[in-house]
Formats: sequence, structure tokens, C-alpha cells
Amino acid sequence: MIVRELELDLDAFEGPFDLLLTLVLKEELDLADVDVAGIVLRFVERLAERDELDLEACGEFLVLVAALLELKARGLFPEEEAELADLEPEEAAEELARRLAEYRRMKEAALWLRERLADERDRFFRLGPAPLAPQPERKLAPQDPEGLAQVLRLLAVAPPQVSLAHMTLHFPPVAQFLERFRALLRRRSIFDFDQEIDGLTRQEQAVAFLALLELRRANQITISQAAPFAPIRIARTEESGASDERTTAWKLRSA
Amino acid sequence: MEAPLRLVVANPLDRLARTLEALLVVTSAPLSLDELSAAAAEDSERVETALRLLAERYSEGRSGIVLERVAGGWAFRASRDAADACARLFERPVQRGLSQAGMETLAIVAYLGPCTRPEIARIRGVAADSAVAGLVERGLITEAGRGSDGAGGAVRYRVTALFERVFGLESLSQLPRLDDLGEDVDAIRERLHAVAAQRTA
Amino acid sequence: MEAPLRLVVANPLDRLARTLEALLVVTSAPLSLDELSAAAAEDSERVETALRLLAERYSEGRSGIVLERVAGGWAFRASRDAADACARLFERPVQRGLSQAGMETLAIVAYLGPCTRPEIARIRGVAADSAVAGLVERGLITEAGRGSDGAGGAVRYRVTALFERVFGLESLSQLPRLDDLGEDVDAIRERLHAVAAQRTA
Repeated sequence: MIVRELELDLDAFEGPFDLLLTLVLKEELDLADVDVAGIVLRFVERLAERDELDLEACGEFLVLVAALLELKARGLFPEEEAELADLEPEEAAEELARRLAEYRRMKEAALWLRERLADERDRFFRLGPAPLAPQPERKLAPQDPEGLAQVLRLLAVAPPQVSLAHMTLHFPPVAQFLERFRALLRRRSIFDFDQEIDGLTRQEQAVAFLALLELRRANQITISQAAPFAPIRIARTEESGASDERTTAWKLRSA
Repeated sequence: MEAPLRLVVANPLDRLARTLEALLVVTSAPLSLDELSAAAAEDSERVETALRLLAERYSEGRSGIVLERVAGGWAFRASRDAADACARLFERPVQRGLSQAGMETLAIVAYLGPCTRPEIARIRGVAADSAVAGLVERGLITEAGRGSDGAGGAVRYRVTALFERVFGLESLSQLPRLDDLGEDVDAIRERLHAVAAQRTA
Repeated sequence: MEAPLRLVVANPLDRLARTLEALLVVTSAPLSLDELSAAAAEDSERVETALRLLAERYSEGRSGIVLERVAGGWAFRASRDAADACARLFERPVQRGLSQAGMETLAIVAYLGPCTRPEIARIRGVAADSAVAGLVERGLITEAGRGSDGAGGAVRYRVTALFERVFGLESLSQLPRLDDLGEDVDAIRERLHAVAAQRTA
């Protein structure tokens, strides 16, 4: 399966996945309007239509969707991200649970409203003026022109600046790990992934894992694991160190 | 549920009369006999009979709601006895000032005008359609040709003479100065656009 | 003029009831007890008594016009029996084609409002611009000033009286309690922990 040709039918976009990516990167499509869960759903559907698991496609898809989500998160909640990043893992989990609960409740409330509306289908009332009602003269009490100046002044007040300086710390570029792993592979043919990421933050571990998938996709490494949750072993392939163009692509994307 | 059912059978006109009451209380324009018959799914003769019945029930002195035959058909109106109360009711909205949306839109048009709805929307960060429509309806702003980008451009708006009267201004040059925002209209416009861009960033 | 005058004296509430009927038929929006008292120039206690009388007269099954308590006030509507006839003549454009996004946005504004578009987007995880614009156009939500983060803040939205009317709510307090809806934080936290435990097992 070629991930880039995945046909999508979303509210905001209809067409192949690679066109969506192009439009997003050219900023012709606002990522905020894109339902990423819808993309995942479509991919899983396509995957389910096949008999065997296409690991190659899964890897590529995971990388692309993770990048999309990261971009979307940054665009959608710049302030939120800063707040969450300051939280301890326990607090962050608590915050996540709180938000999920909030959204669940709103979905339930929307459902309640929809049912209520259906129940009220036979309720008719007048929206416009009464046919023979006197037409009220729409006079306005005298106004103070200073009020006009005041609202314009308020419109000219700049919103508080959100500092994005710390963001790079919490979202290290994938390229950083690509370089690190490649350097490591030049010295050693095999290394233990868990050892390498020991002591890193959760975000850094996640990005490191993305880098791993990227290397695997470029056929530069093989990944093996003796059992689920056992240490992940990384081994160099013959092609490693061949092409560096992927790195460039990642630098662009995570800048 | 026996009794009411018998009642309906005994006087089916009553049911039709209730349907007509409902139609007349919902409408915003007088309803013709044809419209009433079609909606009630009854022949117009029976509808006319029911209307006569209703006209008697809803008549001056008997009810505050009066059914009246007018040029376009039939409509409810308020009884003349209640004219004073109705007048007091309609006086009330007069006291109400302008909404925040209206005030912001008016200030933009007054200081930067003539300007288009897209520009107002950009500065406010919100679609300006209903605010503009409300101000046009109140006669505070009016259309002033199309945008500078030619005949195909968006409609531009400027404030009216009524605006000057309501705000007690002899001319727009009497608007309070905004030197703190910029030395001229262009500078103020630029500043507002810059802030708006920050807000949506 | 002897007889009707005696009638008024015999039951002075009747005259007030007729005034209220008139006030309710000339307006479309629900009228609060205060508005009715002010227009009728009567104290609110007497107005309330007269309204109870009218609510009985204008009730489902007895009349095609129904007096209901809605959106913090009183208003006439058509009886449900006449819904088919009304549907033949009138549209209910307010609720036609309300999307899932619109419904969720409406729920958020109804429960958490006044709130801004970024706040709605944070809860839904998708930009709320078009959903908000659609609801404003339908008259279900409206602007309510700007955010608390100062003058430059984003525009906030709240639901309108029309929202309460369309959904047949006396007030927003009739919405089901949020605590009773959806899973609570504890349940979700437990599920998160269960997933985490599986991973480290």
C-alpha cells in the first residue's frame, strides 16, 4: 500500500494524502481544520482490507501522522503546550484525563440537544414581527463619541505575547536523533535502543522512536525485539550511511 | 380520554378553529383564505365558517387578541384597549444602546471609513455581516460604492448624517482624536491590522 | 356601557388578562414578568396570577394558541396538534442541517459560555470557526464582548433566547447537569492507568 496515495474524504479536504500534506506545508490548508483522527480511521480501514500486515506502510504512516499531529498541536494550542510541558508526568496524565472527560461530556450534551431538538420538532412559534403590530421606531438614545474612540483603542491593544522559546526544548527535531543514531552506528554495528534513551524525557523518547522508524524506512537499520516489551535491538544494514536526503526533509519539517 | 374525543366528533369545526388559531399566531404576515385552507387541509367554505366563529371569540372587548380581516387576508392584532400597554412595551428597546459588536464596527467605519466588510472582519477577528446589517438597518451606516479594487470589489460603508446627529457631531472631524494610536488614518489602520494579525496568530 | 363595566369590576383580573394577551400577541420574543408588569403598569404578583389564568385557558388540547414559560419569560406558540398544518406553511430554518460540529459547539457554548473560539477549539480538537459562524447566522449564539484576557482578547459567545426557545427550555438551568453526562475523570483515569499497566507488565 502506498501511504501517499491514500484517498481521503474529510470535511476540510478530499483527495490523496500527499496532496493534503503539500497543501498543509504550503499553508494553503489550515491544519486546524483537518480531522487527523479521520485520516487514521481511513488508513486503518484500508489496512484491514488486506490479509497481511504491511509494516512498511505502517511505519511511514506513523511518521507522517505524528508529524501532522505535532504541527497541529503547535498551531492549535501554543499556550496550552507550554502549560502542559511544565507539568510532571503524573499531573500531565491527570490533565489529559480531565480534558478527555470534558470532551466526552460535551459530546453527550450535544447528543442530548439533538434528541431534544427532535422532540421539539412539532413546536412552532413566530420568529418575525406580528403582522399587525405597531412598527416601533428604532430611535437611539444620544451617544457619547468618546465611546467610539475607546473601543478603537481597545482593539489596538496587542494580545499578550506567547513565548515559544522553550518549545524547541520539548520538541527536539527528529534530525537531532537521526544524526545521533547514525554517528552511533558508524562506531558500533548494534546498539540497544532502551539504553540510548534512558534518562530522556517522554517527549524526547517519542521523537527518538520516530527517528528509529525513519532509519528503518530508509533501510539503514533493522529492528528486533526478543519478546514484547523486551529491549529493542538496533542493527546496522549494508545501506546505512548511503543517502542523507531524508535528513534534509526532516530538518525542513521540524524547523 | 373519552370525553374530549366525543367533543371533537360533536363539533369538528372546533378542531379546525384550533388549527387556524395556531396558524395565525405563528405567522408574520396576514394569511389568505387559500393559504389557511391549504395549510389546514380543509375546503375554504368550512375555513370561512370557522374564521367567523373565531372573529366572534377574538373581538374587541371580549379578548386582548383581536382577529382582523385585512387586505391580504386574516391576522391577529392587539385590542385597542391595550394600546397604551403596547406603546409602553415598544418604547423599551429604544433605551437600549449599541451592542459591543455594533460599537466596534461603527468605530471602525467612523474612523477608517469608507471600508468594506472583509476589512471590518479582519480588524475585529470576527465576521461582520450581522453587525453591519444591524447598523444599516438603524440608518447609522450606509453603502458608499465599491472597493478600490474596481467594480468587482466589496461594498464599502460610511457613516450617515443620522450617525453624526446621534453622536452629537457637526462633522467627522469632531471625532475624539486618537493620536495615541497613530498620527493619521493610515497609521491607525496599519496598527489595527497589525494587532489583529497578532491576535489570530 | 353599564354591563361590561360591571363585569370589569366583578373580575378586574380579567381586564389585566386581556392586556397581557395583547402584549403577548404583538411580540415574538418571550416577555419576562418584569417586562409584562412594566408594560401593563401592574404589580408583578397580580400579573403572575393573571398569567396562571391565561396558561390554563391557552393550554395544549384546549386551544390552538398555547401560552408557555420559555427562555426566562412567557410566549405564545402553536399547539402541537397543529404541527402538521404549521409545517405546511412555515419552515423551521434554524435547525435544518445542524451538523455534528455545530451541535457540539452549541453544547460547549450553552454549558461553558460565554467562551471564545480558541476555547471551543481546545475542547473539540478542531478549529471552530465555521461551526461558530453557522450558529451565529442561525441566531442560536451571539457575541458577548471580548475575552477576560483584556481588551485585545478574542470575541466571546453565548447562547441566545432563541436557542432556549428552539429547544423549549425555560432557562439554561434546565440543561442536564454536566456531572451526569459522559464518563467522569476517575473512570477515564482508571482506563489510562490500565493501559499503562499493560505496557509495563
